[in-house]
Amino acid sequence: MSINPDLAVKTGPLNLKNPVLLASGTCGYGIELQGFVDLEKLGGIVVKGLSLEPRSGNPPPRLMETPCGLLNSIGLENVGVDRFISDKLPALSALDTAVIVNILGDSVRDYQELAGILDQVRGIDAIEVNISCPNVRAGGAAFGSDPDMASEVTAAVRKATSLPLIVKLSPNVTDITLIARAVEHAGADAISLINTLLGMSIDIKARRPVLANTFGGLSGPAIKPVALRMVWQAVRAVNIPVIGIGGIQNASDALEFLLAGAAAVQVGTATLVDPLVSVQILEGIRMYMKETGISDISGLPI
Amino acid sequence: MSINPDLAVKTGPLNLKNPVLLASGTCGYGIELQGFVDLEKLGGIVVKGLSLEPRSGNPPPRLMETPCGLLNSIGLENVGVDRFISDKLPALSALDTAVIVNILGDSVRDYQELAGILDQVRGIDAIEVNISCPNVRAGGAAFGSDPDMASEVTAAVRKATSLPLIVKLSPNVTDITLIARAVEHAGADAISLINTLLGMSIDIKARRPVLANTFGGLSGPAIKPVALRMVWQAVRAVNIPVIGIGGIQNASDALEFLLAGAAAVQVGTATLVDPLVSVQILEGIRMYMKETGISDISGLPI
Amino acid sequence: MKYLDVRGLVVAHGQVGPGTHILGIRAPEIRKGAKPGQFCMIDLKPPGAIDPLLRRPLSIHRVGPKGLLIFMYKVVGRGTALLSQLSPGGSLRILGPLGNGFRIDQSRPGLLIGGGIGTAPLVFLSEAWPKDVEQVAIIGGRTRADIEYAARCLEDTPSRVHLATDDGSLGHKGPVTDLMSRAMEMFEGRSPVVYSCGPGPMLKAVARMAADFNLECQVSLEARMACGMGLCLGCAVPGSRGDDSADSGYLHVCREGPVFRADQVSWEDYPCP
Amino acid sequence: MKYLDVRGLVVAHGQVGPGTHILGIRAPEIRKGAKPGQFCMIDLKPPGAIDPLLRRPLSIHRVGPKGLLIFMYKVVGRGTALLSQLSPGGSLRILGPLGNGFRIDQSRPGLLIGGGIGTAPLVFLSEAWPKDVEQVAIIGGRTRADIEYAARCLEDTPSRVHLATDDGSLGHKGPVTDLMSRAMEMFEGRSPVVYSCGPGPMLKAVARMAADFNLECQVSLEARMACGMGLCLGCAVPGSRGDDSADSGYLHVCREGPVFRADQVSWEDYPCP
Ligand SMILES: Cc1cc2nc3c(=O)[nH]c(=O)nc-3n(C[C@H](O)[C@H](O)[C@H](O)COP(=O)(O)OP(=O)(O)OC[C@H]3O[C@@H](n4cnc5c(N)ncnc54)[C@H](O)[C@@H]3O)c2cc1C
Ligand SMILES: Cc1cc2nc3c(=O)[nH]c(=O)nc-3n(C[C@H](O)[C@H](O)[C@H](O)COP(=O)(O)OP(=O)(O)OC[C@H]3O[C@@H](n4cnc5c(N)ncnc54)[C@H](O)[C@@H]3O)c2cc1C
Ligand SMILES: Cc1cc2nc3c(=O)[nH]c(=O)nc-3n(C[C@H](O)[C@H](O)[C@H](O)COP(=O)(O)O)c2cc1C
Ligand SMILES: Cc1cc2nc3c(=O)[nH]c(=O)nc-3n(C[C@H](O)[C@H](O)[C@H](O)COP(=O)(O)O)c2cc1C
Ligand code: FES
Ligand code: FES
Repeated sequence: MSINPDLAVKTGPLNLKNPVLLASGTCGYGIELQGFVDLEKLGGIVVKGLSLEPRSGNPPPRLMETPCGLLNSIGLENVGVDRFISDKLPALSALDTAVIVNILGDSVRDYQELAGILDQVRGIDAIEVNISCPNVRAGGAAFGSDPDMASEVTAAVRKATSLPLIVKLSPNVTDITLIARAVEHAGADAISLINTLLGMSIDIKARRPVLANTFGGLSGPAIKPVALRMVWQAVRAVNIPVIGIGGIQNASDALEFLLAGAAAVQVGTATLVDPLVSVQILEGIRMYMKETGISDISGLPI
Repeated sequence: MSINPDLAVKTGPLNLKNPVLLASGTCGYGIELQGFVDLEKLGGIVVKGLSLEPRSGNPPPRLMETPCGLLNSIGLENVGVDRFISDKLPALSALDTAVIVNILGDSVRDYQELAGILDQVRGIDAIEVNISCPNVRAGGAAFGSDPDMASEVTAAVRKATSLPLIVKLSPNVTDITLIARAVEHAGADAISLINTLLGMSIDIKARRPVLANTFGGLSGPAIKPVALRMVWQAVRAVNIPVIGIGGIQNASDALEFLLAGAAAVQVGTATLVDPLVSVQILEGIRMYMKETGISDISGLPI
Repeated sequence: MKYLDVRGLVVAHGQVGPGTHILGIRAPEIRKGAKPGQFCMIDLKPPGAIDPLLRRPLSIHRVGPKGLLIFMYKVVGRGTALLSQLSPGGSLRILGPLGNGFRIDQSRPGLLIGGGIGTAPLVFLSEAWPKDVEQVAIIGGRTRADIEYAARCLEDTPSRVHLATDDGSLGHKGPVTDLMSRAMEMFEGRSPVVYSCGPGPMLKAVARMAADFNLECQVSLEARMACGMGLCLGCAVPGSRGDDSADSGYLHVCREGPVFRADQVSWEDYPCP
Repeated sequence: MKYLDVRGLVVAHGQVGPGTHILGIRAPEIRKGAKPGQFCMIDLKPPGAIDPLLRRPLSIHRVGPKGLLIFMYKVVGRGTALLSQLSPGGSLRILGPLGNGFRIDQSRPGLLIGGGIGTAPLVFLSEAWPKDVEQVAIIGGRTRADIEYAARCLEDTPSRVHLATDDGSLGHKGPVTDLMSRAMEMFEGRSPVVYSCGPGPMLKAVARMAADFNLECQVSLEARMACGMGLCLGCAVPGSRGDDSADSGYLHVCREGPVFRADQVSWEDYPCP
């Protein structure tokens, strides 16, 4: 029996040719990989988080390798939404793959304004809202750490745009299902998770934290079990599509998320180590579907 | 300059000959290691969590290896407090090392009763309260996920015993400092953290979760950055001693926690892989103190 | 506690079947106390590495002179795949001997029943078998290549060996239990003790047939392990020790086993993946 | 994008100093486009392993025939320690050539200044140096053994080589900057371009002295890297490209570097661990 599995995914109002996306912050603005990775094979690209104004990010060191993981404190360095639109988007949107723009802000207003700007721009297929950022007004707690704040941001962005709206959740919470439900009710078309776990590392020779910023976000294979658990919980808590992220290194990892019920996955840290891995993951998913006789991607969830 | 560092630790009312303890659930009842590990070299032993009645634990599979980590769903199998006192404690308390009894329950009453029983028993140096267990009355949310519940358990145990009281925190929370402060105010003499992160794994061939219990606790090097961050935060939030736990594999890892301000550390998963490692960790700490000219363990925190 | 944790030199490592390797490690301290049915926890990581985190349990397949321990293993996952890349001359940390081992009943003939890689510990059992006690072995597998090597090992012992394969490429075509009833005749009325190791479904079938014949049956079980020495309680399988002591409803393979009387195991709940 | 990710055969691997190794990898596709000052990201894990997670950046030390790339590295941590255990005949994934490399100014003499393991890329630079352009090299290190091998490599090039060690065990006793002012005299009034690589404090001192002499100075910087290709923005060092484009206040070593004009770097904030 030779089936040719159908990998097309409908993530809410967003259609993807397949479920493998590149995660924000680990693929630059996409164009850095052009000519090296065949980006048109992928379901989509989530660009580095954009703010209204350019940001410098945190002082170095910004990176630390940990057991099976990576700590980063890039500090959301980005060129700002205007330069993204003028300098990066033209080449990116020319590609036959979904372009998803990740946004971040210090206030609900920032998010809303960003969404409003992006809503007017051609070549963007969806907005992903990164709510792991500190809410400067609310004393610096992350928007994503509280259902009310998460809901407020989501509603504000929802008002500002008719683009498909993905809200990306922070895993540093007691109950991910509360946040997931809150953003669903506030109008998200889909949720993606997880962002990084908050971690740190200490240099015992220098006797100080390794990262200049003290804390950083933990990503990579180390966090996969936590990510998968949260995706499993979120899938069972909401009725909108869930995009699984966290420690996906190979097709088998990606399949764990798809079997847990994720509609699609994002590959983050693995791309940094192995820039071609996303395409291999896609091939591996196709192989698995052939071998198990599953003809449609929607047949994967257990 | 040849210094002989002083490793003795005062953890609240509890005196330890040095800061290296074995973590609950990873050293049986201690006696399993007798004759193999020189337990009297260690600061103390935290025994497997005890309940009022014996518990069977979860059906197998109970274990799954993950990248640099271990998922377990033992389900708190234990012989019950009575058999512990009659069968295990005599040999254990004969050792010249601190015996710390980890307790767990389904209700505040369980905890209180357990503490009351242990309070009457000779040979126990401290009680460690595992508040990562589900509160059966409160719909199954873990005691440790909510400051009020955590505080209630702590206060109840505090009333039932004058033994040194360590409360062991769950990391599956939005803000560890809230829980830390709550149990401090409720009368804890010290806090220990972290317990395991909630995670899961899926068998893509069998198309079902690997663990019979679906979810399990993630431990090992993978979680160290998260553990260290929480210990760092807790140390800065409370005025009682903090015991650091999570992914400690070697002296360098242990030193990161001590430099973060932990008064002592517990070695968990590493003992399962390498039963003699705790003694080596202790030696490594001593070496570091010699090399850096730090003569007293209280001089380690940065 | 008679086990030890040592660094052992790899003195031999080679393939003996499809995905099946034998690994010879020099570890005299462990070799000394080793009994058939016991196992070791082997750390596959190069020094300084932290993943794969856990050691892997492997049964002692044979022992040799100069402190030699031989293991036979199948590549099934990441750990065994990494292990198979190690060259002789390298070294591995090895903890053992662990577990209880088979209890040889000298008063009765032995019927050894092995399936696939489960034959590994039966070779040690057969080689250590008391001279004056009768012994018959039945080895089964999917296909010829799966059992050829183990069968050859056993043929060098006093055991009378019978073979079965699912595809009939070697010996009887069918499961080992087919041969079990036939073998019974060879014991001329005396009840043998069954010593068995192999995949779950096979053990279950063997246990059932042994019960039908009213035979004592010892089975060597597998479970995922973290410590191998009774610290974590991870290696539970459903069953009961059958003594009056507090009974959790679970047996712990590493410490109370890996060898159990078949009637201690709750076969209906036994996970047969 | 002219870089590639390939699996390269390790054809040579040996120690050339205390904790210092050279590693020869056959990777013709990468060799072809490689320029002095570029680097590669090397994956040290055996196939199937996931830790250490990240690749390690290493400068191209030399190139050879048949697609040979040679690296010189110092064992400083877990990754390089694991790497040093790899035998010839093994293979490694290697991504490169990455970064911009040195820009050789053919109109001016070159003054190459290397410190310790930082000499690695200067050997490639010296070997690829245009024949008719004058070149002087200054190599410094803590002690004789640290720089002996690199010095020998350079002595096989047309470069005139001057040595300095902190302990005086080879060449001048003192820092490379001592020799820098003396070397200036050799250029008889013509301003050389400085090409430098080494530890942070040395680069800082070299940059300051170059500024004092009003020399163009190119420095090859290090930063912790995850991707090596501009994806993560992790490899920031304080500085400014100096063009009118949006300026974040940071330079990204992997993509905009690793070679920068010394005046692009904000030395006061430069982390010198
Ligand atoms: C007492 C005992 C004796 C054994 N003796 C042998 C032997 O002689 N030869 C042999 O080939 N195999 C033997 N096994 C099984 C062997 O331990 C597993 O095949 C091996 O651990 C698989 O490791 P992996 O990394 O390749 O597989 P992975 O699936 O990648 O391993 C992931 C995790 O699951 C565990 N695991 C996977 N399969 C099994 C299994 N079948 N049993 C227990 N744990 C498993 C691993 O130990 C590891 O912790 C024995 C198991 C036990 C419990
Ligand atoms: C462009 C560039 C070229 C380099 N060329 C060479 C060379 O030719 N020879 C050589 O010996 N070294 C070179 N280095 C430094 C080399 O990359 C580090 O020594 C090496 O990564 C250390 O790895 P480790 O696992 O042994 O150390 P660990 O400290 O265990 O590494 C932990 C993490 O920190 C990073 N790291 C540690 N030290 C450094 C460092 N000095 N620079 C950058 N990252 C670091 C590692 O890459 C890893 O991600 C270069 C660095 C860069 C950025
Ligand atoms: C270097 C780096 C930068 C990141 N930047 C962003 C970002 O700008 N916006 C965002 O939403 N997530 C960001 N992330 C989080 C990833 O998109 C992803 O959610 C996380 O790393 C977990 O997936 P992984 O384990 O596959 O990397 C970043 C992650 C890394 C490692
Ligand atoms: C197999 C296993 C069983 C455990 N059982 C308990 C327990 O009974 N009570 C408890 O408080 N913590 C228990 N823990 C948690 C550990 O004590 C420790 O907090 C955690 O594993 C993190 O430390 P580690 O990374 O060093 O293992 C258990 C952990 C493991 C791996
Ligand atoms: S494997 Fe840990 S108790 Fe058996
Ligand atoms: S290392 Fe990733 S951008 Fe430079």
